[in-house]
Formats: sequence, C-alpha cells, structure tokens
Amino acid sequence: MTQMNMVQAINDALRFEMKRDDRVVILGEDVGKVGGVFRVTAGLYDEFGDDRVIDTPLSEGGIIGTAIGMALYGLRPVPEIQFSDFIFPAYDQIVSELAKYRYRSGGEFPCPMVIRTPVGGGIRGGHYHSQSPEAQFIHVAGLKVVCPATPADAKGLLLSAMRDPDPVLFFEPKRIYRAAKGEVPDGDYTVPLGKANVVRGGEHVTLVTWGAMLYEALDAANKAAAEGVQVEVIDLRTLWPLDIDTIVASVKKTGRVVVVHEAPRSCGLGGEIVSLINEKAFLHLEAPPKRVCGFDTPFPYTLENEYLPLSHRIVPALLETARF
Amino acid sequence: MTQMNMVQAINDALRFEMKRDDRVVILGEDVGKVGGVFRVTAGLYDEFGDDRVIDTPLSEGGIIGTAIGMALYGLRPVPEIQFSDFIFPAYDQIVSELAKYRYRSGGEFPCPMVIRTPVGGGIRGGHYHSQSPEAQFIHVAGLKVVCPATPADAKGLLLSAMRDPDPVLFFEPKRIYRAAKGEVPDGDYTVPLGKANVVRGGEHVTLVTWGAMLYEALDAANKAAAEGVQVEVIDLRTLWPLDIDTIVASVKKTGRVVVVHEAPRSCGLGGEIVSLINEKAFLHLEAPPKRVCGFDTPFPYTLENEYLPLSHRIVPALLETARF
Amino acid sequence: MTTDTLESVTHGTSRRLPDDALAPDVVRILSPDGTLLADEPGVSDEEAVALYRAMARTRIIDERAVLLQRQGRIGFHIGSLGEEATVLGSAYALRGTDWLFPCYREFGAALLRGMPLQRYFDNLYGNASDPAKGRQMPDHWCYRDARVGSVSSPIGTQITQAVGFAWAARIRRDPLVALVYFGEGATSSNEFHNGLNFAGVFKTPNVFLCRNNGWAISVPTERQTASESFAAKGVAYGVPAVRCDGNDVLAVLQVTRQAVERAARGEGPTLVEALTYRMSGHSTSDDPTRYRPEEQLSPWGKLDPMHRLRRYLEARVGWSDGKQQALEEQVAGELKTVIETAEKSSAPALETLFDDVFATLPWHLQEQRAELLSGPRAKGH
Amino acid sequence: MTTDTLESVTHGTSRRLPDDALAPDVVRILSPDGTLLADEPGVSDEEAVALYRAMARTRIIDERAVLLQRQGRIGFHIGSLGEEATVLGSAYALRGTDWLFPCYREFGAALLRGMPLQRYFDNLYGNASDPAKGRQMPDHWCYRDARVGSVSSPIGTQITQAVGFAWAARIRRDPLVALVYFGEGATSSNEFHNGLNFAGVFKTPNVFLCRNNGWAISVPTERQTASESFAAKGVAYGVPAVRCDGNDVLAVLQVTRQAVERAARGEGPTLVEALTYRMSGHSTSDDPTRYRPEEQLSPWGKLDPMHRLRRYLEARVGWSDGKQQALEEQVAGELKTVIETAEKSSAPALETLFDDVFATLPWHLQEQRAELLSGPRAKGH
Ligand SMILES: Cc1ncc(C[n+]2csc(CCOP(=O)(O)OP(=O)(O)O)c2C)c(N)n1
Ligand SMILES: Cc1ncc(C[n+]2csc(CCOP(=O)(O)OP(=O)(O)O)c2C)c(N)n1
Ligand SMILES: [Mg+2]
Ligand SMILES: [Mg+2]
Repeated sequence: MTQMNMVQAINDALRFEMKRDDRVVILGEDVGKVGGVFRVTAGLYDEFGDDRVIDTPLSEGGIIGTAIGMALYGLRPVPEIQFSDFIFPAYDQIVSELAKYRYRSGGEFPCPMVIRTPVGGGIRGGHYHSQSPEAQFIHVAGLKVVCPATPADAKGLLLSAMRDPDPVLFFEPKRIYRAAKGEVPDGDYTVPLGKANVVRGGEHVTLVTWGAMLYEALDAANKAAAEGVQVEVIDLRTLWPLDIDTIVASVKKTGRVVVVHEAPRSCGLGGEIVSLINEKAFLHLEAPPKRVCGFDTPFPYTLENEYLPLSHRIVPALLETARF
Repeated sequence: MTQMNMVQAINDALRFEMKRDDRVVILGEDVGKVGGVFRVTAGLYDEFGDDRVIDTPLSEGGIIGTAIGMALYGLRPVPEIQFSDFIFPAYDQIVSELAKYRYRSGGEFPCPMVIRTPVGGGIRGGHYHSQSPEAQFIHVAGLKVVCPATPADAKGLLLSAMRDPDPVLFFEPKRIYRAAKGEVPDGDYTVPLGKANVVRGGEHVTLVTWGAMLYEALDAANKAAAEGVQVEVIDLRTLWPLDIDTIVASVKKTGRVVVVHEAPRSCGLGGEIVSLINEKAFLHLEAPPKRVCGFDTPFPYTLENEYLPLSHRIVPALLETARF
Repeated sequence: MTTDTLESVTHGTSRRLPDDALAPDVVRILSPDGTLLADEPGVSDEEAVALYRAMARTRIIDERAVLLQRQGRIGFHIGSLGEEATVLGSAYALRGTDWLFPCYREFGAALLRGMPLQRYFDNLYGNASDPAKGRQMPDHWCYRDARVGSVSSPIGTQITQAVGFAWAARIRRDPLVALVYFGEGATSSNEFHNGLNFAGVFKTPNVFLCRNNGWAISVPTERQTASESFAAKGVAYGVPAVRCDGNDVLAVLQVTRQAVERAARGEGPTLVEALTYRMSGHSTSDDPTRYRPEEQLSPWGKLDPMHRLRRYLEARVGWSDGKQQALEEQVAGELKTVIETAEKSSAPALETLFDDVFATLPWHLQEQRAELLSGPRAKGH
Repeated sequence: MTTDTLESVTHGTSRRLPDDALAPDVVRILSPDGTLLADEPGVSDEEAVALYRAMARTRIIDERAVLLQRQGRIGFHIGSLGEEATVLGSAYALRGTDWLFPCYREFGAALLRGMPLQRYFDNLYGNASDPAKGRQMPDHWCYRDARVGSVSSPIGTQITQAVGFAWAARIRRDPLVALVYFGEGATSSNEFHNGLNFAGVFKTPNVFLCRNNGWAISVPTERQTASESFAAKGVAYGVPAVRCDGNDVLAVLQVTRQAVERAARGEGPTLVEALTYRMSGHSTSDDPTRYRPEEQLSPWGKLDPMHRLRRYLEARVGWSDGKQQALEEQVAGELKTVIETAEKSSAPALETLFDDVFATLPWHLQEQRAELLSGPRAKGH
C-alpha cells in the first residue's frame, strides 16, 4: 500500500501494465515528453520510449482512428484525449467503428482499447474543459464506460479495463485528480468492471453517483444524517454496463432514491437509472426518484459551482425525498 | 389541401420557404442536380440554382461547419445529412459550436439552422443506414429536435423549424417517406414546435412515441382494443423540448405508460420521459412505466424487423402494463 | 465583387474525362488497344492470364449480383464495373503477409486473396451461414484469414485504421504493408486528412489506393476538390504520390508494387491515384441517368480494362473465344453452387442479434434476449 | 524492415528554427535589425507608428494579464508574446467591412478593430459586466460590432465557420473578406481540411492566417506534419499559399493585404503561413521548460517583432525613449481604469445561467432556474 492521489494511481497502473504487457502503447496530444497536461503519463516516455508513449499530431480523430488500427493489429492502445470535451472530433470513429467492430465482423475483429480522458468540472474550465459526456457513449451499444472516484479504484479499474476484451471509455474526474488521496495496493491490483461500491450504508434514501460527485454526496449524506436521514451512498464506478443488482437491492431497502451527476439532466445516465429502478423495483418505491444534475445549459465559467450538483443542491433533494 | 407523401410534403415546405425567404439555402451531398438520394430536394436545384441548392464535397463536418458560418452571416441554411448515421463526422461542430453559439456569445451570435436528415430503420440499411441518434443531440443543451410522423406535420413542423431562432435537428423517418400519405394544407402552414399530438384517445394506457413507430403504435393500440385495453397514443412530434404537459395530463388520466422508440433503450429518450413522469406524476402511476425500444446492439440487417419495436413487441407491453 | 455565378467558380471537368487518364504524368503500360507501351510488361504471361481471369470473374459475379438484386433475391449490391483493373491490379501487388483494408467495391480483391465465394454470397444474402450473422448490408464483409479487413459504410474510416494497423506493425518490427482503398470522394473526409497526416509523420508502411472513378454518387470530381489532382494532395502530408491509368492493370500493378516495396523497405507511405470510371450507377439503389452526361460513357467504354487486357493476351498468349467461354462457364458453375447454397440457408437465429456486442453478454442484453426469445416471433420461428 | 527507431522517422526540426523564418521563399521587408529590405515599406510612417503602438499595447496588456493570473485575480490567460507582428499586421490589413475570426491569441487584433478594453477585461474576470455573462473562460470573447467572431476552445472549428461566412457573403454578393486565425497545430484538425477544401471548391473570399509559432503546447511542428511547410498544404486544396516572416509586421501586413485584395476581387482564398515563435508557455497553465530546448529562445529573441519595428521607427521618425515611455504610461493608465472597473463588478447573477441557451426559456429551464433561485445559494446572494 502506498498513499497516492488519482494522478499517481493512474500513472502507477499504466506503468505496471506497460511493463507486464508489451502490447500496451499510449498515444495522444502532449502525452510524451511533457507527460500530459495533467502529468498523468509523466515519466512513461522516458521509461518506455517513443515507440510506446507517442506524442501525436493535434487530431483526436487521428488518435482514435489509428488506435483502432493498432487494436485490430493486436496491440493494446491506451489513447488519451486531453479533455473529454475534445473527444467529439473522434466521435465518429468511436461510435461508428470502435463500438461496432466486434459485432459487424461476427467476432473476427474485436477491438479492445482504453480511451482515457479527464472529465467533469471543478477546475474553472468553462464550456470546453468541464463537460461529462458519458451518456453520449452509453447510449451507443458496444462500449463500456468507467469512472473511478478514488485512487485505489482508479488503479484497479484501469488495470481491469486494459485487460478487458472490449473497448472501454475511462473517464478521470479531473476535479479530484490531486484532491482525492488514499492508500493504493502496490503491484498487480484489479477492481472488477461492472461492480458498484456501497460507500456508506443507510436506511432511508439511496444515493447513486460516481466520480468527483461522490465526495459531494458523502458531504450531503453527513448533513442529512444530522437531520436524521440515513443515506446509503453507492459509487457506481462502472457506468456501463452498470451494477443494477446493487442499486435495486438498495432501493428495495430504502424505497427512495436520488441520482447525482454532473452532466446535464436531460437524457443523462440519471434518467436511465430511474427508469431501470421503475422497471425492477416499482412496488418498492415510496417517493419519486429524484435527479440532481448539471443544468441543461452549456457548462459555465464563473458560476460553475452553481451549475454543479454540489452538496448544497443535494441536501434538499435528500431531505425532500426522505420526507415525501 | 393536396394528397402527399412525406417526401412531397417536405419538398413542398422547402420550396415554399425558399420562395418566401431568399436567405434559405440548402447544402449537402447529392442534394443538387440529383435532388437527394431520397429525392427530397428534387426540382429545387432547377428552380433556385446552384447558389441556393448546393452539392458539396463529401464531408459532413464541412457541411455543418460552413452552414454555421452561413447562419452567423445571416443566411438560413438547411443542410442535409444524407443519413443520420453519417452525422457523426459533424458531431463536434454541432455539439461544441452550433449548440453553444448563442450562449457563449451572450446572445450576440445566434445560429439558427435546420439540419434535415433521414432517420430510423425499415429500409434494410443495416448498421449504417438505420440508426436513430436523437438522444445524442437532446442531451446537448442548445438544440431543438423534431421528428414528424405525417406529411402534414412534416410540412408544418419544417416551416416552423426554418423560422425558429434556434438550431433544429429535423429527423425524417425514412421508413415512411413514401408509405405515409395524407392531406397537406397548401401554401403557408405551420405546426408549432413543442406541441405533441394526441392521435388516439384512451383511458387505460398512455403510449408515447414518434416518427415511423407511430403507425406501429396505432396498430398495437387497435390490437389492444380488441382485448379491451384502450390506449391513448401521443405522437410527440417535437422531441426536445418535449410537450411535458400533454404527457403528464394523459398519464394522470391513465396511470400507466409505455414509451416506444427505435433507438437503443439505454440512455434513450424513453428513459428521460419515464423519469419526467416520475417527477411530475408519481402518485398517479399505477404500473411501472415500460419502454419498448431498439435493443442495445448495433442495428442489424437481416433481422431488422426483430430489432425494431414493431407492433408485435408493443402489444404485449401494453397488455402487461394495463393488467399490472 | 465579381459577378460570376457560383456555377463558374468550380474548375474544369477535365480531371474525370478520359483525356486526363491519358495525361503524360499518368503511368501507363498497356495502350487502350492492348499494345505494350513499355519494353517489358512487368508481369509474366501466366500472371497476366491470372489477372485477366480474376478480373473477368469479378465482372461476371458483379453482373450476377445486380441481376439478383433486380430479381429481389438480394437487397443491394455495389460493384466495380469498369474499375476491375484498379481493384485487381493493386490487390495482386500485395505479398501474402500484407494486409488489405477495403472500401466497399473490392469484393474482387478479397476473392483474389482467398475469401471463399460462398462467404461473399452468404454476406449478400445475410443468411445464417454468414460469419457476420447477417448483421451487415450486402457487400460489407471481412476475412481475417486472408488478411482482409472489414467493410464499413461510413466513408473513409478505414483509411485512418489502416494507418494505425501499419504503424502497429512497424512498432512491432513486423514487415507487413497495409494497402487501403477509398474513392476520390473520400479524400474530402476527415479520415483522409488524419490518415495521411499520421502516415506522413510516423512514416507508416501504407499504400493509399485512391480509386478516382469520377463520381461520388452524383457529385463529380471538380465538386470534390479544387486541387490539380487527387495525387497532388500527398504534398500536404509529405507523402509521395503517383497517378496511374486505372484501367491499365499492368500500370496499376506496377505502381502499387513499387509502393509496397517502398513501404516494405521502411521508406514510408505512398499515395496512388488510379484514374478509372464508374461504368454503373453508384449502387443498385442509384439511377445515374439523372446526373451523368451520357456522352461520358462511350469514351470510357473504349478504355475498358477487360477489353484492353484481352487484346493483349490474344496477341501474346493466343487468348481465344474458346478460352473465354470456358472461363465464363466455370464462373457460372461456381455461381450456381454458391447461390443455391446461400439461398438454402435460413435467416440468422434470433438470439444471434445479441452476440458479439461484447465478448460476453452483460445482464441487460441477457434480459433483452430473453424478452425477444419469449415473444411472439420466437414462437413462430 | 528497416531497423531505425521511430524517433528517427520524423523529419528535421528546421521548420521552426529561425533559419527557416529567414528562408528565401519567406516574404520579408524589415530585416531583424530594422533596416528596410524593400524599396518601399508599403505603409506610411503614420501607419507604421500606429502599428507599433498597437503591438506595444498588446504586449503590455499581455504581460499584465499574466501578472493578474499569477496574483490569482484572474483564472487564466493565453497571450501572444512574440507573435504580435503576426497578429497585428494581419488584422491591420482588413478593411472596415471585413470580418475577423479569431483563434484564442488575438485579443490584440480585436482591440485594434475596436473591441473596448473594458469588454476584454470583463471577459478575463468573467464578471457581471461581461456581455457573455462570465460564461466563457478568459480570452474567449467576441465583438460583433467590430465584425469580430467568437473565440472557442476546440481547435480549428472557426476555420470552417469562417469559410461558410465568406461563402454566404459571396452568395449574397456582399464584398467582404473573412480572415481566420489558427495555429500550425490546427492544420492537423478535421476543420482545416474541411475549411480549406470547401474554400477551394467554392472560391470563397477567405484569408487563412496560420500562425506557425513552433509549438502546439509541447508538440513541435515536425510532429504535426511531414509536409515541407504549412503553406505547402494549400496545394491539396487548390488554394494559393505564401510564407512570410511572422515577426516582420510590414511583411505580414503586405502579404495579408494582397490576400485580402485577391479575395475581394473574387479570385478566391489564400493561405498565409506566418513564421513566428511562441515566446511564452502555451498559457498560464503551462511550464515550457519541461519540453522546450532553452537554446531555441535566444535566437528567436533576437528576431523580436517589437524590437525590429522600433529600430525602424527610430531611424525613420525618430521614435524615442520618451515616446516609448509616454506610450507605456498611457496604456498603464488605461489598464488601471479597466481593471478597477472589472474588479468592482460582481459575479453574474444566478439567473443568467439559463439565458441564451435558446432564444426563449423552455419549460425545463424555467423549472431549473426556479429550483436554483429558491435554493440556499440564491438566499445567500
Ligand atoms: C460519412 C459518410 N457520408 C456519406 C455517405 C453516403 N455515401 C456512400 S458512398 C458515397 C460516395 C462515395 O464516393 P467515393 O469516395 O468517390 O467512392 P465511390 O463510390 O466512387 O467508389 C456517399 C456520399 C457515407 N457512406 N458515409
Ligand atoms: C479539439 C481540441 N483538442 C485539443 C485541445 C487542447 N489544446 C488547446 S491549444 C492546443 C495546441 C494548439 O496549437 P496551435 O494550433 O499550434 O496553436 P498555438 O497554441 O500554438 O497558438 C491544444 C492541443 C483543444 N483545445 N481542442
Ligand atoms: Mg468515386
Ligand atoms: Mg502553434
């Protein structure tokens, strides 16, 4: 065990897997010499060289398109998209190609890769350095989507993702890149994809969230507890395919649920979770499921802490739901 | 009134507006001389010339990127994307630029345009000529999304869209391009954006759908009626911002709802509708809201009628929901 | 401001007329009447016959597929009528270890590399025997065993992928070359730009084979770009480029072979523009009479790649009507068998809808599969 | 297969070294020491002084913005240190009716065209006075009144938009020209390809101003492309191109003016590559010492655009230390006022979060606004 922040834990996972599996290559803008704009790939260029840690031209479509070719060849590419807001020039390659390769070839051309990219608000990045586009990938059949909230999970999930036979979008909550610290197991350590984590037990309301909002959720849960409301907090970890059993089991217990995410509410993952709960635990619901999300506006600069579903917006939702 | 199919009604709307407003220009692949691969723009090139009906190079990003520039200038571009499956090379311009222009400029640079594009399955087009990507645009704040199901609505909604101050995605259900026929008002005729249509009244279950699936929904409603279940069928027409009042009023009456759409279920618009109903009519719900959707797989070729949420899949959902 | 109309801003149409295919910088070995323009053909007579056979087989299959579509027996076909020399000549230049990334008109190339004809027809029929389980449209196949990639509809995506593939091989010191096909329309796509740019920077072992067939559905080449040629675009990426007569199979073969050798030597990618002409509609869904000036067809007809090679073989090895007939009968026999077999195969089973989305079936697909299999269609099945 | 390492596959680094800025095909009017290389400067002495003033003002503002960021008074700044000749010389070439589509380093150009300094600082502070309501990051402004477009972070998107804008003007017979800025890194984007290709085909009245400043964050030009130069990319689109010394304001002005005139005559677009150097980090978030060889800085320092123009004006119009000091004091005075004003302005009101998503507020945003305004933050407000 070593105390690490998220950046260090991800760096550790990358280094470990690159040593273990020489098919792993990293490519992206500024990932090489400078080690990434968030320094997540720091040191890897020096250690593994320019064949395996590759600074590319400024084109996300080129990065993902060539990474697909590498995966078809048999490498294990781990492309980085500098901010998930800049993934859209590569959206066609991801949704039309990467997601469909195994299916359209009847299994002849699987295309495993991990697309790493910082996600979410909290660094005063405005419209284009703050968004959370997970729903735009979950809706597309064929992609797995992961978002860790702790350094240990970041390492464990990333190692699982890099060994997974399917393409994985790995969203890294940049707000907590350095703020989230914790003990991280040394060496080989995996956290299985598809398993949520019940971070806090509670009887009255289930709160489902992931990524940086976990800490806001926990803060809100503490405040709710002070008002006598016990909140069970679930950290989804894998956003798709999500751990429906853990969610449903909790809601069957509490009868009440609040989903919290940074992305805009409309057609976000929150809506999917609410619908699944309706389908699987309808008769257990004692209050309308609530969503506390980013507003349905572009992500703002100055008012970002008003836009984000921070604790001050979560607490009222918890209390209302508990007291419905 | 003239009897028309969808293609003719859309063509009529385009011609009408191009005559009325000389700022309207059409651009896209094969929209000019040949009048579009579905012949929707037939005759317009001859009537309005190459300045206003423009065959472009093969690049959706180029089409939408330049159309944005045209809109900033003050034209009213109506770009066509040949199949909505091919909109993704332009996704960055749409979600990063078009959707955010008015907001990021504090209203100084509005960017009205109508992106027309055929949507959905039913023509044996396989993965890449069949998809329904509306949710991928609804989730992005700043876009309006429309999908007509009848020739009259196609004309009326398209004329409204072309006069709307905001960008509109106009999805044309290609399965019924020629199959849906009906009386279409001559001359100037608009159907307001944001208003759903209750196509069939019923007491027992509310069915929300749009586009080509309306006809499957009506067929299913007839079959359910034969079993004593009266279904109220709502044709959404505008998918975003949707007509929540009509939906909620109906669900408050029936207490039961089934949403039907072609797109994959997960993170589709169906989930959003179910969540909104939870938020606004929870105490009226007497059965779990159901979704009958495309499966969470790429769109198949041979088995497309098994994949689509056709009447044979809707009927059981209606009966189950009514009898819950 | 000038007062010219926009109509006049696009440039001349020369780039897609036969004149251009005969321009001096365009590599040519066989003249349109089949006489050798070079000292040496660059291929043995046996090879030339093999190429001719492959081209003829391709054309016969193509014509049959159109017929099957017209008869409603298959849903769609997109072929290579008139472009056989470009498709077959280039594929022939590959070594066994090399890879081929197709656009959608290169079934002939895939068959040349060993894709079974039955497999091709199982795709056309989308039946239960199709290894891809009838999921893709006709003419969207793949065949890993012969190092042939997967056809996809979105224009150009294979270009960038082929670059990544070749780049990976280079990183692994695996001496293969990846040839990728695309139409001239695809040069306008994001993918052409990204693929060529990365290939130039990382000196990947690629051959970019641009089939300039004059049209992107109804859009002529002069609406695609204002550059002097499609080959000229190589300059933007530091990628050497060459134009060849795409209806001269010997020229296509020679130019592609040189590009393959160059790549194999580690000298990087080459862009090949093959000037040919799409003699059919874009696909069975298209009616070219709406936009194609009829006067374009007959000069191109005189440049027909089959005709040219046949004349050459007649003079060289005494190719005869008898041999031609035997070849046609042989292909007809093959076709009879594979079509019968394809038509006997049923539709893919319902449950195949859910396989291969992921390596293993997650819970939500298990549920959806169970729903479908317990529904009315499954019972009727 | 060759055995070279991938390191060696990318080409020489000449394209971003000063040698290259001094190459013979690069247009230059002022030598690095300020002597005139041409017979005529092409601008009057008054114009040259105006340009010098604008460049100096830009640099002073830039340095102040960095300071404000270091002091934590603004969140971010991205500037044009060392690139002032490229930015100001090109903007100066525009006529009043023309449009300017900025990248993110051209606040100097926007100010030159009349954007009020207060407006710029209100953006840097993201305050309630900012016409864009503090929604965008610092250095993301717009100003329709002076025909200046909207800065966006995604690289290159403005290129295609500027083409559509100019194309629209052409369709309407409106004789404007649209100048668009981008860095050399942006030439790798989809947008460069689409913009230039459409501009070539439709002969739009555009000037494409590529600021080749040697770096895209940490990525040097030779990792961006293998083409001989960025100007060489024009060939791929039938767009004429020219290189100029981007640190020679007279050269930038002349080359851009010719391109503007050409476009205005209806002769179509021009690609201008201005060779300059980013003397700072990429932005206030960047530490260039991690990747930039220090020996690159000092030769470029000797080519400083301010220095060169100042020497020229000293010789020509007797520009003096006194005049310099007066100028600096004047700008300092301006800055004092605007910064004070900007800092007095509050944060934008909560409800502004929901305006301008659409022309009118739909029901769901009305509800979300009501939620926010009834929440704990609104009360504290
Ligand atoms: C991204 C995308 N946009 C549009 C289409 C529709 N489409 C299919 S083929 C084609 C023309 C392609 O022309 P070209 O690249 O010259 O190839 P050719 O058909 O002539 O071989 C178009 C526009 C598509 N498949 N993908
Ligand atoms: C699509 C996209 N990808 C990545 C980024 C992150 N990014 C911001 S500036 C930059 C480098 C731009 O380099 P260049 O175009 O040369 O302009 P310069 O900063 O040198 O003026 C990068 C990679 C971005 N803003 N947009
Ligand atoms: Mg073509
Ligand atoms: Mg740069």
